[in-house]
Amino acid sequence: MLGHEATYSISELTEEIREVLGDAFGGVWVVGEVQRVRSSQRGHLYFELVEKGRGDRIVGKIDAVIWRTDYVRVRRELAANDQEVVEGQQIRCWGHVDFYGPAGRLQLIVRNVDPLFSLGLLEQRRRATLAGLAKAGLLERNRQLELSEVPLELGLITSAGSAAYHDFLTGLTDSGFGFRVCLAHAAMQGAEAERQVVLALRDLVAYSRSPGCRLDAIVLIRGGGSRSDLAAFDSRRISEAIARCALPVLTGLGHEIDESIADRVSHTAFKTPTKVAEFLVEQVALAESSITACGEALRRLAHVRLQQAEMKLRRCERLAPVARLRLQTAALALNDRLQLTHRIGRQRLTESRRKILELSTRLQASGPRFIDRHRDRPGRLAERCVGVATGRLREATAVLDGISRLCAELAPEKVLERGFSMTRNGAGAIIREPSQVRSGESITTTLAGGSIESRVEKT
Amino acid sequence: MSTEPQEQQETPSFGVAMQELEAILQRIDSDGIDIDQLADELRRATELLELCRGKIRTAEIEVNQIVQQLEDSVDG
Amino acid sequence: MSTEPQEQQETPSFGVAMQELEAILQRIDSDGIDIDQLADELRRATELLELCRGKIRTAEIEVNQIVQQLEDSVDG
Amino acid sequence: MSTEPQEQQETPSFGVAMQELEAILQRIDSDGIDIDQLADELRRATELLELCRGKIRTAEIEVNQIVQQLEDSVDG
Amino acid sequence: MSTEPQEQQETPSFGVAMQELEAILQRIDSDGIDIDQLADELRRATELLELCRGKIRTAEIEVNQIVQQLEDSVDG
Amino acid sequence: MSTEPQEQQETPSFGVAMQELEAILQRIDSDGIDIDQLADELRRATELLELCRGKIRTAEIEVNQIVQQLEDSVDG
Amino acid sequence: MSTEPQEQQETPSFGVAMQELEAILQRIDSDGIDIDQLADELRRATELLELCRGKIRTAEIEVNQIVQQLEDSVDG
Repeated sequence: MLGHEATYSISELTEEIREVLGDAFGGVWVVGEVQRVRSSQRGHLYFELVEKGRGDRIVGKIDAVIWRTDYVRVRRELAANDQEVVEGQQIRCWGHVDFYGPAGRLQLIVRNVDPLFSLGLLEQRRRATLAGLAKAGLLERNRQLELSEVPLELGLITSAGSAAYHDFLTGLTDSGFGFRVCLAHAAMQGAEAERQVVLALRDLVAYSRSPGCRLDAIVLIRGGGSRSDLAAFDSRRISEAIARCALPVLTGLGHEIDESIADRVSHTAFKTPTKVAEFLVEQVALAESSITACGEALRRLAHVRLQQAEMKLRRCERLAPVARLRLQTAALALNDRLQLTHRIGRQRLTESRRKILELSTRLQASGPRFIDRHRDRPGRLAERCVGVATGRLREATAVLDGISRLCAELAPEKVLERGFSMTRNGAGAIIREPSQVRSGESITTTLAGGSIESRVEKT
Repeated sequence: MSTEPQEQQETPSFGVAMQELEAILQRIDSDGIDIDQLADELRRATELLELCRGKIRTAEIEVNQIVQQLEDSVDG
Repeated sequence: MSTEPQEQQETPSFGVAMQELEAILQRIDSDGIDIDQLADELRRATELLELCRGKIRTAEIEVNQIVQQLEDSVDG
Repeated sequence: MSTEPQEQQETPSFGVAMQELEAILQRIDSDGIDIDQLADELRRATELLELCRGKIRTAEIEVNQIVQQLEDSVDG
Repeated sequence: MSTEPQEQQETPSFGVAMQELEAILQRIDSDGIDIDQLADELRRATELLELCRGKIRTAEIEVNQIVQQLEDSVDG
Repeated sequence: MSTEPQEQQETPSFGVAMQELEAILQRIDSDGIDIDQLADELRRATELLELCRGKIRTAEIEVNQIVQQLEDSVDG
Repeated sequence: MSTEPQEQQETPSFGVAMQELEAILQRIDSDGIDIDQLADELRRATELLELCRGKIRTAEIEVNQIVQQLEDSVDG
């Protein structure tokens, strides 16, 4: 039925689309990432809401606008939660879909933005980032780098000419120490911040590796700002770059309440740039005082060593007295030996003399004693001989006497004395019978007193 | 410390210098060196002290901006 | 000590000299040597004393110079 | 002692001489020798004593010289 | 003792003489000899005593000389 | 004893004489001899007595002389 | 003993004389003896008695001599 069907003019069509869409999407909640934010001269805020799929590929996109009248309110509500509509932020918003005929463009008229959604999302992302960093072992990585005792060579990442930059440099300059600062400019907020900070870190590390340009630390500072401004410093990219940085990273990101993930993974986090400067100055002052102390200790020890050496040497100076003492001792010992030698020699002589004298005395006594012992022995024996002999003789004499007496008694003379007589004839024979004589024979009669001569007259 | 060959000949860093200083102090303190060497050690120590002090006390703070490759050469 | 062959002939270090000196003192003090050797030992000891004294004096002068330098550089 | 063949014939050291002396004293003291030998032993003892005395005198002179030198060098 | 063949005929040493003397005394005191021999034994003893006395006198003179020498050398 | 052939004929020693005297006494005492021999024996005893006495006298004189000498030598 | 033929005829020994005397006494004592024989026997006995007495006297003289000697030596 060509030509008979109802035919729209463009405006009629766009108007109808607008009505249908208005009815269909009169009030919807939409979640998306903010991109291409721009505000118009009349105070409206234009941006795109996109949905990203795998590999950040955009799978859905819609233009969005917050009219000036709404934007004032929305901005106030967001600011109350330390937020704003910024590039890259996920927001949940309420509004309706509108088709703008004259431009033939579909757009989402945003009337409200859910402040709590962004907040929760941020926190969620924050937690995910932290968990990821922890899993990768990056949380303590930068902190484990050793900060030089004298952090004089500094890499500085900040927005050149910002208040933070000036505060920091003033802090260093006032100290009078010879800090050397290598500035690497980076936007500290907005869409470029994340990229520029990461690049600055990389550049400074590269610079530090070039000869004679060694840096002691990298200082990352910014002035104060809203919580949303800080979002970059919660990002995984910056945090990982800081964590993996070959140099200690000191942060002074200028907020009092919350700690960003950048702070969390940095070597040391300070509240403000001034605090970073104070810390650095203090470190150098400490080093300087330790140098001074070292110098004093050196001086003192050198003198002590010299004194010790001298004392030791002085102890050895008693060599001479000791040697003299040795000699004296030796001389005394010698003298002692000398006297002893003489004494013993003489003693030996005296002893020998005494022995000889004793022997002599004993000899003098022993000869006569010997004679005395033997003198009487022959005499005694002789006396015994005499005794025995005399006895024998006396005995013999007695026997002889006995015999002699017997003989005497038997002798004829004894018979005659008793009155007997004995008569012999002339021949001298003894006359026992008268017949033995004849008359006239002369006979001799022997009497005791003598003999009588007579003549026989008759027989 | 001071005898290690890999040490830079030019000027040791502050930390290295301080380590050497500490080592010298230790040696002097612990009879580790002879009187003969005392002056030499002290001389070396003085040198190191001067070096360290020089590093800290420079006339003025120095600020340079490094040449930055603002393009993301790694990513791009 | 004094009889070791590996000992340097020229001039012993302060420490070595002091050790020898103390050993001699010990020997003299403890009847460790003969009277015959006493003079020789003492002569050697005197030599060592002179040597050590010289070393201390030299070290003292040098140390004082260095310390003076140090103080000047701190004050200056 | 005196009978050992390896003993030096020339002059014994102070220590050796003193030992021989002691041995002689011991012998004289302990009836170890005859009166016949007494004079000989004493003569030897005297010889040794003279020797030792000489050694002490020599050492004394030398020591004094050395000490004088030492004192001069300390004062000087 | 006195009958051993190895005994020196000339003059016995002091010690040997003393031993012989003791032996003679023993023999006399213990009636080990005849009276006929007594005088001979005593005569021998007298001889030995004289011998010993002579030895002592000689030794004394020598000892005195030695001591005198020593004292002279001490004083001198 | 007294009958042994090797006995000296001339004059027996004191000891032998004494032994003979003992033997005589024994014989006299034992009725073994006649009165005729008694005289002989006694004569012999007298002789021996005389002999011994003589010996003692001689010895005494000699001993006294020797003792005198000894005493003189002690005093002298 | 006394009956042996080799006995001297002249003067019997004291013992033989005594035996003969005993025999004479025996004979006299028997009745058979004549007065003349008696007289003879008695004469013989007297002779023998004399003989014996003489022998005793002789011995006695010897004894006296010894005694004399003994006494002499005591007095002398």
